[in-house]
Amino acid sequence: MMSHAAYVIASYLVAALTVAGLVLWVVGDGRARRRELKALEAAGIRRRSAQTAGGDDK
Amino acid sequence: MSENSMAIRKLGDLANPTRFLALAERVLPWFAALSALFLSVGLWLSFTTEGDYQQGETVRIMYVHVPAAWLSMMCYTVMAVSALGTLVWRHPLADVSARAAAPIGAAFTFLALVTGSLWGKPMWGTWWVWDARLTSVFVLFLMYLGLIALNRAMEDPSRSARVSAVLVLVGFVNIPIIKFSVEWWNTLHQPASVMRLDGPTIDPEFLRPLLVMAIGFTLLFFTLHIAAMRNEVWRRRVTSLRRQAARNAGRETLAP
Amino acid sequence: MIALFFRDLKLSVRAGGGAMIGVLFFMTVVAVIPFGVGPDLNLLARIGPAILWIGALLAALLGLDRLFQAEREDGSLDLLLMQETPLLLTVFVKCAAHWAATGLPLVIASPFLGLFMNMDERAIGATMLTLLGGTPAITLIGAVGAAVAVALPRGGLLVSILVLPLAIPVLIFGVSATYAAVEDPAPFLPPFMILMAITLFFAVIGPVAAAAALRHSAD
Amino acid sequence: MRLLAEGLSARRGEDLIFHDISFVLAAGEALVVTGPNGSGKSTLLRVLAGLLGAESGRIHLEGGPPGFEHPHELSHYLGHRNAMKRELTVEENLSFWQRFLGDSPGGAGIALDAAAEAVGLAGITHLPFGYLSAGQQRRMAMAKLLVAYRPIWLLDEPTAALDAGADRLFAGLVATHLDRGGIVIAATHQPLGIERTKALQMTGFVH
Repeated sequence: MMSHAAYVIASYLVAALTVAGLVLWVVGDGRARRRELKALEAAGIRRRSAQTAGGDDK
Repeated sequence: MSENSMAIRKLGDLANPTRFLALAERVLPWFAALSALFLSVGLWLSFTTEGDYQQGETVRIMYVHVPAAWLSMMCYTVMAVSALGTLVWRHPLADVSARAAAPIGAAFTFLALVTGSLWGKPMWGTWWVWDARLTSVFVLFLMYLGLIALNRAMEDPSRSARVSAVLVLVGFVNIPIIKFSVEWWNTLHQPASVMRLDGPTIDPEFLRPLLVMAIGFTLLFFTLHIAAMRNEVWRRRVTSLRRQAARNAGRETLAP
Repeated sequence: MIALFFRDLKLSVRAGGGAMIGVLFFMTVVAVIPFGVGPDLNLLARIGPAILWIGALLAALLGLDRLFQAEREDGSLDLLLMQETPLLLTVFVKCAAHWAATGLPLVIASPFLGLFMNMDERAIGATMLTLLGGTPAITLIGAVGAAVAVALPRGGLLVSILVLPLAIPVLIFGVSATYAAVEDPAPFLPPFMILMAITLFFAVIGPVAAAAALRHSAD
Repeated sequence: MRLLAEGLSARRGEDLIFHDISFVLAAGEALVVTGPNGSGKSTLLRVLAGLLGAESGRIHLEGGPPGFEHPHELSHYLGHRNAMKRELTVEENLSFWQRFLGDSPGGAGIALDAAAEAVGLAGITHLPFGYLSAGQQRRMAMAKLLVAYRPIWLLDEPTAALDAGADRLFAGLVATHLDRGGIVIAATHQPLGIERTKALQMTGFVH
């Protein structure tokens, strides 16, 4: 039964790692994007209007 | 007539990414806190309840395996609905949603595969069998990875949106196959015990932690999805601002 | 030279890069096999190493045709050719970067696919080791094909056709070393040493031949 | 330092592209190669860059730094294509070429920002190269000439995609390079607007 506990622990460990990886990716990605926006804003580039800036560049 | 234009404006408001960003800003902390709460209660429950007399300690793997597997399918359903939104209603956020969901879905499918494997080794004596349920989930995993690769390969999001939306919808065939594979084919994988028309057949002792974990995982998914959508909106904004910057750059410096 | 290595690495993970496609192709090829031969676990365990090797061989060839063609299309190849640094060093570094971006992920993915093939730990370890030793040879042989086909339109398929026959020795010794590790009577070391010798041989011959082909393909 | 070409001729397939071309360029001199399409301007530059073998004749350097057998090892070549990767940022592209090319003896390249400034595109080096317009891409490719020092510049239609303002800017860059004792060989349709140039009129063969 001891070896079975190892399987349980391993699966919880993998779950924790996967979730932690996802969270880190999302947070890190968000930080990086926010930094880029800040940098662009600091360079004096602004969106023409809220409407056109959905990302779909025409 | 005015009602009609009101409806159109409403739809337009929802489609407005700026609105979405404001909404995301408000709901994200709540979602994050709730999922943390549910997950910690679920973890506590899953380690304090009794083991199964037949499966022993390994039944605890179920508390992460089943929610992950459930999410792998739900995430794809979310993507399929988003794909419909892209193709039929041309909703600008639909593509953002589909794109943001793909890596999260891939991660949960990976989790379902690995935990299933870790459960299968002590129970069946092998890490992997090529039965209908396992194979179809593996195909789902490959589809997620393929979609991510497709999204990355195309530079212009507005053009890739439709292409990947079509692919997502075609791939949706796989979801019912996964769901009913355990009933249609005679497989090693045990049949569904929670999501049944005639009510769950599972013992309440196991059902309680399982449900709490499932709710926690689902909340976690929505938290991550909203955050990833927000990142995607930002990413597109950065892209369009950069293009604008490139257009502006020459003019100032070279104007006589 | 380090700059070239990191530039190529960056390019392969950026949008449209081939790093992820190779692994994905590898997984898909290996996943398709059980549908073809049936889900008999004993059979799969027996043919597993061979399938992993064939899958890795095909996946390693996938992005190779772009190795020099992409450089040629935007004019970078001209500049690489002009420098006083020996061209074969440039080619070697490009191969190293290509292997790190596409070959190494294959090696890392192989244990997982080994589990799918119901291979035991020994077989998985041996496959991983032989792939680690053998995939550089595939990249280096492929570089020659890529250099020969660089000026051709639609050279992609041609590269695979040119390279596959040359890669057969790698496949033979890679697979036989893996089986030698699993089955008792055959010793593991001799075929593995031959595999390493092939890799080292092509580490010398590959860049020289590719550099010569690149020089003469210029127009 | 003098760059000498003696009796150069080149062939593509069966066709003789040009025949018996000779010139001598001292430090600080420019050669402008003109001629109609197909007269072999690009081929001449590719021969000088060592990318094509000459059918006959030779190119050599007098009084150059020791250890360099071929003039093309001391040359920048700006061809029709920009040799920049669309996926990488301008900064990544330029810093790659700066580190990969290195400086030839006798000079030093300037910093990336200064080079971008010199082509009038400061402040957008963080953008991916693919985002720039054709003219901006061409100007960034010229910045590449500045980040690593090479005494000889081989320029093939350098100003093809440029507007008048960028034309003048580029003429300024070439003039600066000549002042520092560089050698420039440019193939072009349009006049470069540089004084102190020798001219080479390519006629091509009438078939």
